Amino acid sequence: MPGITIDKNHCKGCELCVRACPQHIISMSKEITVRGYFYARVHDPSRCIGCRICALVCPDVAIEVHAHGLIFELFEY
Amino acid sequence: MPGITIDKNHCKGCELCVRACPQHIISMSKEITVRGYFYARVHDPSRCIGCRICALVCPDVAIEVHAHGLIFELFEY
Amino acid sequence: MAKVLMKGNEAIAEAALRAGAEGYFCYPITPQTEVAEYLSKRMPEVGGMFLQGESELAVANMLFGAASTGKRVFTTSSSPGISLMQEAISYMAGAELPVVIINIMRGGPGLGGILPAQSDYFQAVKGGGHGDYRTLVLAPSTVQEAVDLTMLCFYLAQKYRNPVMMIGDGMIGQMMEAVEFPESYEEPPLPPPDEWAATGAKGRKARIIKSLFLDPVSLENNVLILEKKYQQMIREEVRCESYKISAKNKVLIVAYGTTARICQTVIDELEADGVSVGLFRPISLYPFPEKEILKEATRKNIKSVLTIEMSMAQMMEDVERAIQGRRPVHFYGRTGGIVPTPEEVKEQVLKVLSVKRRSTKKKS
Amino acid sequence: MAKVLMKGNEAIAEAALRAGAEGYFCYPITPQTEVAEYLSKRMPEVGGMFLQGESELAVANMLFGAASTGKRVFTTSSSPGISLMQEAISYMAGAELPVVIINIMRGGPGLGGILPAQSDYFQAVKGGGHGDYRTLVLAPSTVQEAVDLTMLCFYLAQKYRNPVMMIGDGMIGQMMEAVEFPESYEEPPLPPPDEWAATGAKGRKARIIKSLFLDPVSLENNVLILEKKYQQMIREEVRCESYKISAKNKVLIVAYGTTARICQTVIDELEADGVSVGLFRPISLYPFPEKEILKEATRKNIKSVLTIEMSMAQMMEDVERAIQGRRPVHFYGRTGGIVPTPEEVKEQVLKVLSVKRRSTKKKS
Amino acid sequence: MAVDSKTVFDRPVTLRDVVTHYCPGCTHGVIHRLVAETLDELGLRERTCGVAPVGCSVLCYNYFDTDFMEAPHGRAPALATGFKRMRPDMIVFTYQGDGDLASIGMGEIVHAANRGEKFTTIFINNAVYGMTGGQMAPTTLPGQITTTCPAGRDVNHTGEPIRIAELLAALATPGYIERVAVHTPAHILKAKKAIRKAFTLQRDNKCYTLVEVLSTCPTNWGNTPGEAIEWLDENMIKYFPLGCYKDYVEPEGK
Amino acid sequence: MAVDSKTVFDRPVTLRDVVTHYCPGCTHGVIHRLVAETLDELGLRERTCGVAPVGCSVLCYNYFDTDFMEAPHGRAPALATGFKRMRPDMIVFTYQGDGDLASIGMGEIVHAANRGEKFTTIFINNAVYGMTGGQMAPTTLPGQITTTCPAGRDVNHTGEPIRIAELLAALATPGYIERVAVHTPAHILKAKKAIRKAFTLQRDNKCYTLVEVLSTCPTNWGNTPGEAIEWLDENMIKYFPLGCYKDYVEPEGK
Amino acid sequence: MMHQYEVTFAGFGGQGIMTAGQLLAYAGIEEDKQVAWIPSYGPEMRGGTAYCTVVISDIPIGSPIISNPQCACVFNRPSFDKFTPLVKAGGLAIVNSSLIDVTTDRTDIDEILVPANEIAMKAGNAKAANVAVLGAFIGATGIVSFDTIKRVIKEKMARKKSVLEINYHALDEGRKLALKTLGKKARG
Amino acid sequence: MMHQYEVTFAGFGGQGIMTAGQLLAYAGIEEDKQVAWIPSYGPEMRGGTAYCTVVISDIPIGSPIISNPQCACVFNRPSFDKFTPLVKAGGLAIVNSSLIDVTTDRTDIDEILVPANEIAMKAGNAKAANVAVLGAFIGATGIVSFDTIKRVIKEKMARKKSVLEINYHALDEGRKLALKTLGKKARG
Ligand SMILES: Cc1ncc(C[n+]2csc(CCOP(=O)(O)OP(=O)(O)O)c2C)c(N)n1
Ligand SMILES: Cc1ncc(C[n+]2csc(CCOP(=O)(O)OP(=O)(O)O)c2C)c(N)n1
Ligand code: SF4
Ligand code: SF4
Ligand code: SF4
Ligand code: SF4
Ligand code: SF4
Ligand code: SF4
Ligand SMILES: [Mg+2]
Ligand SMILES: [Mg+2]
Repeated sequence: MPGITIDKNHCKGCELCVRACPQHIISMSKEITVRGYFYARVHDPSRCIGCRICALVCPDVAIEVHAHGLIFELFEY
Repeated sequence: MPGITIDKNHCKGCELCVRACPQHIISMSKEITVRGYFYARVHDPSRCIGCRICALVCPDVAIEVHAHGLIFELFEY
Repeated sequence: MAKVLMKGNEAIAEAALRAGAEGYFCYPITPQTEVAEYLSKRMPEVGGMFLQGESELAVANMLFGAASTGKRVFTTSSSPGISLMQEAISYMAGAELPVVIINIMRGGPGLGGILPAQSDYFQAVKGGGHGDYRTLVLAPSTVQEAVDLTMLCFYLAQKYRNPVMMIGDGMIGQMMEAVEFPESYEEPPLPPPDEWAATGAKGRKARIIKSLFLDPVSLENNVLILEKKYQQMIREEVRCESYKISAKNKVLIVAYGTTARICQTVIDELEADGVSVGLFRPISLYPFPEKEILKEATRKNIKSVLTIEMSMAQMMEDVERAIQGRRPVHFYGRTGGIVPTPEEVKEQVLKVLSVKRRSTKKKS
Repeated sequence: MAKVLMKGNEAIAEAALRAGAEGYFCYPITPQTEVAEYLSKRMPEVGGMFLQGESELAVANMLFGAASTGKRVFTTSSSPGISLMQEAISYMAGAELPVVIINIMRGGPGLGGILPAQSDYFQAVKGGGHGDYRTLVLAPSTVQEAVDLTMLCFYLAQKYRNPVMMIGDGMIGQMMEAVEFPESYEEPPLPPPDEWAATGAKGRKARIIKSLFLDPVSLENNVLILEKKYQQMIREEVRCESYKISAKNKVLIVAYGTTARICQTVIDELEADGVSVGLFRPISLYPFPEKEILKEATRKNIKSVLTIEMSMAQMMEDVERAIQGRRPVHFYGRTGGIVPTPEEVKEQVLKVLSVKRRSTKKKS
Repeated sequence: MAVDSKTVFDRPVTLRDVVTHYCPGCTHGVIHRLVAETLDELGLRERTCGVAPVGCSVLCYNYFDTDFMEAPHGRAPALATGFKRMRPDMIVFTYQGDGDLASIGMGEIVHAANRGEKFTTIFINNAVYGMTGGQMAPTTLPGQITTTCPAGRDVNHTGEPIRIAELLAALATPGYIERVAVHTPAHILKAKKAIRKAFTLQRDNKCYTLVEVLSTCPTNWGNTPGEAIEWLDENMIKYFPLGCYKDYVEPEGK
Repeated sequence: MAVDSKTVFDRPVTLRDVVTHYCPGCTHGVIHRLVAETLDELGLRERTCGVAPVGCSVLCYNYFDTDFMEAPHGRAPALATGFKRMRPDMIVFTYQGDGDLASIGMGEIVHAANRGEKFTTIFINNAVYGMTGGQMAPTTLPGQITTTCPAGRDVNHTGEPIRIAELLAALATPGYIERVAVHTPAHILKAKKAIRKAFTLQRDNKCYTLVEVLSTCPTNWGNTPGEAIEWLDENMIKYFPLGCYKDYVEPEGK
Repeated sequence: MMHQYEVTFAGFGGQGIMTAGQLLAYAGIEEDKQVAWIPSYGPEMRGGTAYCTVVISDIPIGSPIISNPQCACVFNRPSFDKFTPLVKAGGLAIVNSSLIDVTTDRTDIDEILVPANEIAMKAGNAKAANVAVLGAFIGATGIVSFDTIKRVIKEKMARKKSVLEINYHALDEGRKLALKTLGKKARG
Repeated sequence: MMHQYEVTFAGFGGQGIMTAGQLLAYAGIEEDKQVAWIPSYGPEMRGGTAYCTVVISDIPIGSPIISNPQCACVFNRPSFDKFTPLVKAGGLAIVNSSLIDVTTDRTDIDEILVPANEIAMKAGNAKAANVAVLGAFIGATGIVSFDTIKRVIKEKMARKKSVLEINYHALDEGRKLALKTLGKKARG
C-alpha cells in the first residue's frame, strides 16, 4: 500500500500539495509549526495511490512517498 | 557639361574614386600632398557624365560635382 | 510647512523634488529602494522623469546623458551599485557635469550585508574611479539633515558643475524622523545651464561634452581647471559641526553620520559622569575640515583624539593627516553592519583617557 | 638567462607565465594591449587559457571564477578599464581570492588620454570599490622591476589570498629595456590551493566562495579576518628603495615608478652642482612605507620633503600622513599624460631649497 | 516474503536537508529539487561547482551540497566562464533570476552563450525582483503592477518584457535553450527533462545550455501560492511560450 | 541666358570642413557624410545631439556640426537614453563601433532597444577593433586573423560572430532595424535611405531605430582600401546579410 | 522629569508591528516632541521576527541604537524571548497573551498581559491587535495622550468610520487593561 | 668619459623608425650597456610622425624622458622641424636628404646629410633606408661597433641572405658618408 510522509519541519503550509493531490486526501492541520505555519497532513492515508504528485509540487521537499511492491508508474521519473 | 572638383587637401589617396568612376577618368597624381598622400585628379574631364559615383564613394568628401543645365538623374539622392 | 514623519529614503526623494530634480534614474538595491519606489509615483506627478535602468552602470551613464541637457538629475544606490558607477563618475567629473549621487551605505566588501555601514568613505572621498578628480561629499546625521543636504547637493552640483555625493548609512535611509521641508526653495544665483549644456547648436557653435583630451597639454589643462574648482570647494564648502566642545574637553571625538549621533549620547552620559568630551562632526567629507579639526584638537586640555567609524579606520587617515602628529589619534570602529552602541563607545573614551600617551597609529 | 630587450608590456606577460600564470583574461585598451597580443600567442603554447572577454567588468568576474579554481590567473588593463572592475575587486577581496591585476595607467579622468600617468594612486591604494578591504599594490620603475614584481605579485596573491595590483604608468608598459628572467622560478612554500579552492565536493564538505554574510557579526568577522591579513602585510610586505640618501641631504624627494627614475637623474645632476638630495622610492604603495619615510625625512639636515607625482597630490596625502608634520611637505606634479622632465623637477628642488619654511599644505 | 516498503520519492542527496528561506509556495524550491535530482542521477555532485546569483536564490549555496561561488549581481555567467575555462573537467551551472540575468547581467549572458561556454544556466523567470521587494523586472508583464511601476508596466515607457529564450536563440553559436514551467506536476516533469538534458549536454562537453523556468513569487505578486500558480498559467505562459528554442545539433562529420 | 553651373554634390552643412583622422579609404567617412546629409535634408542639425563612442570614431564630434557627448566605451545608448528622456524634443543619435556596441556595450544596447528609446543608432560593423590596433571583435569572422586571434578566429574558442541586427530584431518592442553596407555606390544609396528612414522615424517619435553599416578597416585588415572593399563584399555580406530585420509598424487604431 | 522614552514593538511580519510604532511616532510629533522610528530591516527570514523601536524625547535624539528600551511590546513568542530580557530595569513589558503563554520571571519590570488578538476579534477585526497593544502602552505610560493617538489613527489609518470604530474600541480595551493591571485610574 | 648617449629616430610611420631604434638598442645590450628604447605612442594621426628615443649608457638609466638628445636622426620634414632644434649643443643631426630638402641653420651641432632612400634603392630595397641612417649614426658616434650591429641585424631582422646583404650594404654606405662628412677615418 502506497503512502506519504510529510515532514512537518519542512512544511511551510503553502497548500500546493492539497491543491494537487488527485485523491484530495491532504489537508491543513489546525496546529502551527515552530516556524508559525499551519502544516499539511494526510487525512485519509488509505486512499493514497502513491502517484507522487504531492511530492512533485512541494517546493520544500517535505514529502516522501513510499510504495509497497509494485508501484503505479504514472510517469517516468 | 558636368564636372567634378577634387579638393587635394581632403584627398587621402585611397583610390576608391578611381576604382568607382564608370568613365575611368580619375587617376592618381605623382605628387604628394602636405599630408604625404598621392592625390586623385581627373585626367580626362571632358568625359565626365556627372554621375556622382566618385563623390558617393569618397570617404573624405573631397569631391564636389557640378552640372550645367539639365543633369543626368542616375539616381534619386 | 508642518513637520511630517518620514523615512530617510522617502524624505531624500521628496527633498530632491523640492530642489528641482527633474530626472531620476535608478536600480533597486537595499537599503535605499524606497527612494525609487517613492519617486516611481511622485516623479510622474510633477512631470519629471522616473526611469529604472538595467543596471547601476547604465544608470550612471543615463545620468551622464541626462545631466548634459542642463536639467537637474540624480540617482541613489548602495555600496556595490556605487562601485559599478565609478567609471562614469570619473567621466562626469572630467566632463564637468552636475549630478547628484546618493549612497545609502551597507556593509561590505563584496555582497557583504544590507545593514548600515560607513565603509565607502575612501571610495567617496578619495575617488573610486581613475584619474585626478574629486567629488564633493556630504554626510547627514539625521533625516532632517538628509533633507537639507540633499537640497544643497543639487545647488553645489550646479555651482561647481561636478558630481556631488551624499553618503548616508542604511540607518539614515531606513529610520523615520520628523522633517520639515522649507516653504519655498531658494538658492543663490547660478549660471544658467544653457551656457554649457547640450541644447542644440542653434544660433551658437556646437558644444561638445567630453572628457577626452588626446593632447596631454590639453588634458593637464582640463585637470587644472578641475583642480581650481576643488581648491574653491576647499575654501568655500567646508562644513562641520561641533557638540559640547569646550576648554574642559579631555578627548575630542571625530565622527560623522549616524556614528556622530551615537557619540552625542555618549558625551551627554559622560558629562553626567563628570567627564568632558567634545564631538567634532565633519559634514563635508570632501572637502575635509582639516583646519577646523586641527584647531579643536589642539585645545590645551585635549589629550587624545578618538575617531569613531562604522568602518576600518578610513576617515581616520584624514583625521591623522589633519592633526599632523600633534595629538595621539585613536580609532574605534565597528563594521559589516554593526552599529556601535553608546555603551561600547563610552568604554573606548574611558580607555583612551586612562592611557597616558599612545602612538598615533595604534588602533585602540 | 641572457638579457633580452623587451617592451614592458611583453616582459610583464612573459613574467606572468614564468610565475605560473595559467589563465589570462583581458579586454584591449591602450597602453597595455601588447600584453594581450603577446599572450594570445604564448598562452596556448604553454597550455594556458587566453580569453578576451566582452568587457573589463566581465573580465574581472571571469577572474573571480577562474581564481576560485585555485589556479594562478591575472588580467591587465588601463585606467578606465580598472574603474569597471571595482565591484568585482571588492567581491574578490571579500571572498579572499588570489588574483593579480595590472594597471598600466594613462591620463584621466574619464576617457582622458593614453599617455603615461600615475593618477590612479587613490583608486589602487585606498580601494576604489566599496567596503573595508585593501589590495596590495606594487609599483615598478624599470622594465626589469616590472618583471620581478609581476612574479612577486603572483606569490603575494597566493600568500594572502587577496587581490594584488601592480600599477605601472604607460611609460613602463611601452618602453623597451633589457631584462633578465630568472633561470628557474622558486617561491617560499604556500598553502596548496586545494585547501580552499572550489575543486568539487569529493571526499570533503562542499566549499562556498563568497563575500555575503547576512549576519552582521559574521560580516564584521570576515572584515576582521581581512584586516588581520592587512596588518600582516604592513609588517611583512613594505618595500622601498632609496637613492643617495645621506646625512648631507637637504631635501628628500619621494617618488615612485617612472617619476622616481626622473628624480634620480635630477639628483645626479644636483649632486654635480653640489646640492645633496636623496630619493625615497616606495615600491609597495600599500602597505605604504610610513615608518621608513618618517625615518629618512627626519634626518637632521633635511629641510623639506618634496613629493613628485604624475598626478595631483595623491600619494602626497600618504606622505603627509607619514611625516606627521615634522617636515614641510611640498608637492610638484604633472598630469594628464605629461611626464615631468628632469629640468622642471630640478627647478622645484631649488625652489623648495630657497624657501625657508612653508605650510605643509601649499602645493609648490 | 513480505512485500518491502520502498521509498519512491525522497530528497535528493545533492539537496541538503535544511529548511530554505524561500517564502511558502515559492517554486524556487521545486527548481532546486530538480537540479539536485539531476546531479544525483548523473552522478555529478562531486565535480560540480554552482554559481549563485544575487536575488532570492542568493543563499542557494546553502541548499545544494556542491561547491559554490557567490557572484556579483548579474555576473554569474562571467564567473562560470572563468571557472569552466580553467577546469573544463568540472560541471558548472549558474542559477539566476530575471533581474540578475535579464537586466543587469544581459551583457554577460549574451556573451557567454555566444562564446558557447560549456556550462548550464538555470534561469528563473518570476516576472519581478523578488529579493528587493517586488520591483519591475525586464520580464514584468505589460500592465503588471510592481513597486516601481505602481500603475502597471507601461510598455510605452519601458518596452515589452524581454524573452530571454527567444533572444539567445537568435545567436548563431550552437546551444540548447528551452523554456519550461514548474507550476503543475506535468510541467514539472517536462522541466526536469529539460534540466537533465542540459546537464547531460554539458557533461558530454557539447554546448552552452540554458533552461528558462517560469516560476512564482506569491509574496511580491501579492497572492497565495495557489493563486500564483493560476496567475502564472493564465498570464505568463501566454507571453513566454514554453518549448525548445534551440536544440543542440551534432556538427556534421563529428 | 547662359546655362548655369550648379553644384549637384557637395559637403553637407552638418559635416564640418575639416580633414578627418580616419585612415585612407576607411568608410567611416562615407557613413559620416550620409548621417550629415540626412540631418541637413530633414533640417535637424540645430536640435540634434550626437553621442560619440570610444573607437576610431571617438573624435566624430569634431566632424559633425551638432552638439555632442562623448560616452564611456559602450555606454552611448545609456547616455542617449538619459538625454532623450529629458529632452524628447531633441534628436539624438549614437554612432558606435562593433567593439563598442556589440562587446562591452551589449547590455546597454539591448536594453535601450528593448525600452524603445526614441533615438537612432548608427552601428559601424568593421569586424575588428580599429582604434586599439586590430584586436578581435564579437563580429570578427570565423578564421579571420586579428592581433588577439593570431591563428584566426576559432569559433570553438570564442563562438560565432554576433549578428546585432538579427539579435535586436528578436526583441518584441517595436523598432526599425536594417543592415546596410557602404562599399559600392549602390549600397551607399541604400544605406542613405535606411539612415534617412531611421531619423525620420525618430523625428516622428515612432520607435527605436538602428542601422547597422558594414564598413571597412583597411588598416587592420591589412589590405588596401580597394581590397578591403572586395573583402567586405566577399566575406562579410555572406555572414551579415543585408536587409531590413525589423520594420516599424504603426500600431492599430493610431 | 522625562527626557526620552524608548519602546520596541516586535512580532511576526503581518502583525502590524511597524504600523503600531509609526502611529505612536506620529502622535509624538503631534505633541511637538522629537521622535525617531527605527525599523529592523535586517536579514529576516520571511515569517521571522520584525521589530521597530520608537524613541520619543523632549530633546534632539542622539543614538538611534537602543539596546535597552524602557518598554517592549511583544506580539509573539520569539519576540518575547528576545526582547523582554532587554527591557531596562524599572521598565515595562506588554505581552500579547493571545499568542504567548508564558510570563516574564523578571521582577524588576512591570508586565501587562494583553489578549490582543481576542480583543481585536471582539472589536470586529483581527487586524486591530496592534492597536489594542498600543492602547495598553499609552494607558500604562501616558507618553502621548489618547486624544492625540485617536486623531492620528483617524488621519493615518482608518478613514472609514466602521474601521475607525473598531480601532478605537481596541485601543480603549487595551488602555483599560493596562490601567487595571497597573492599578491606575483611567484618564480621558 | 661617455656615460650616456641619447638618440632620437623620427619620421613617418612605415619608414622603419622604430626598428632602427630597436636594432641600436639590441646592439647596446650585446655590448653590455644599459639601454632603453622609448617609443612615441601618443595620439598620432595616422600618417603622422612617429619617433623613438634610444638611450645607451654605462650606468643605470634614470629619466626615460629625453628632452634634448645628443643626436636626432630625422627621416622626413616634420621630424626635421620638430627634432633638429632639440639636439643638445655639440650634438648631431642626421638628415634623410632624400625627403628633406633643407639643412639646419644651427651652428652648434654637426649635420650629416644621408640620401637614405636612394642608398636603400641602390642597395636593392627601399625599406633599408632606416639602416642606412643607422649606419651613418654608428659611423659618426661609434656608440656601438659595426660588428655588433651587423650581428644584431642578422639575428633580429634579416635571416635571408639576400636581405642581409642589402642591409649590410646600406649600413656601410651610411657609415662611409658619415665618416666622410665628419672627416673621420673609416674604422672596421
Ligand atoms: C550591483 C547590485 N545591484 C543591485 C543589488 C540589489 N539586488 C539584490 S537582488 C536584486 C534583484 C533580484 O531579482 P531577480 O534576479 O529577479 O531574483 P528573484 O529575487 O526574483 O529570484 C537586486 C536588484 C545588488 N545586490 N547588487
Ligand atoms: C573601458 C574601456 N575599455 C577599453 C577601451 C579601449 N578601447 C578604445 S577603442 C576600443 C575598441 C573600438 O573598437 P570598435 O568599437 O569596433 O570601433 P572601431 O575603432 O573599429 O571603429 C577599445 C577597446 C576604453 N577606452 N575604455
Ligand atoms: S502520492 Fe498522490 S495520492 Fe498520495 S497523497 Fe500524494 S498526491 Fe495524493
Ligand atoms: S506542498 Fe509541501 S510545503 Fe506546501 S503545504 Fe504541502 S507539504 Fe507543506
Ligand atoms: S561624376 Fe561620374 S563620371 Fe564624373 S568623375 Fe565622378 S564618377 Fe567619373
Ligand atoms: S576617393 Fe576621395 S580620398 Fe580617395 S582618392 Fe578619391 S578623392 Fe581622394
Ligand atoms: S520573494 Fe518571491 S521569489 Fe523570493 S522567496 Fe519569496 S516568493 Fe520566492
Ligand atoms: S583603423 Fe580601421 S576603422 Fe580606424 S580609421 Fe583606420 S581604417 Fe578606419
Ligand atoms: Mg525575479
Ligand atoms: Mg570596429
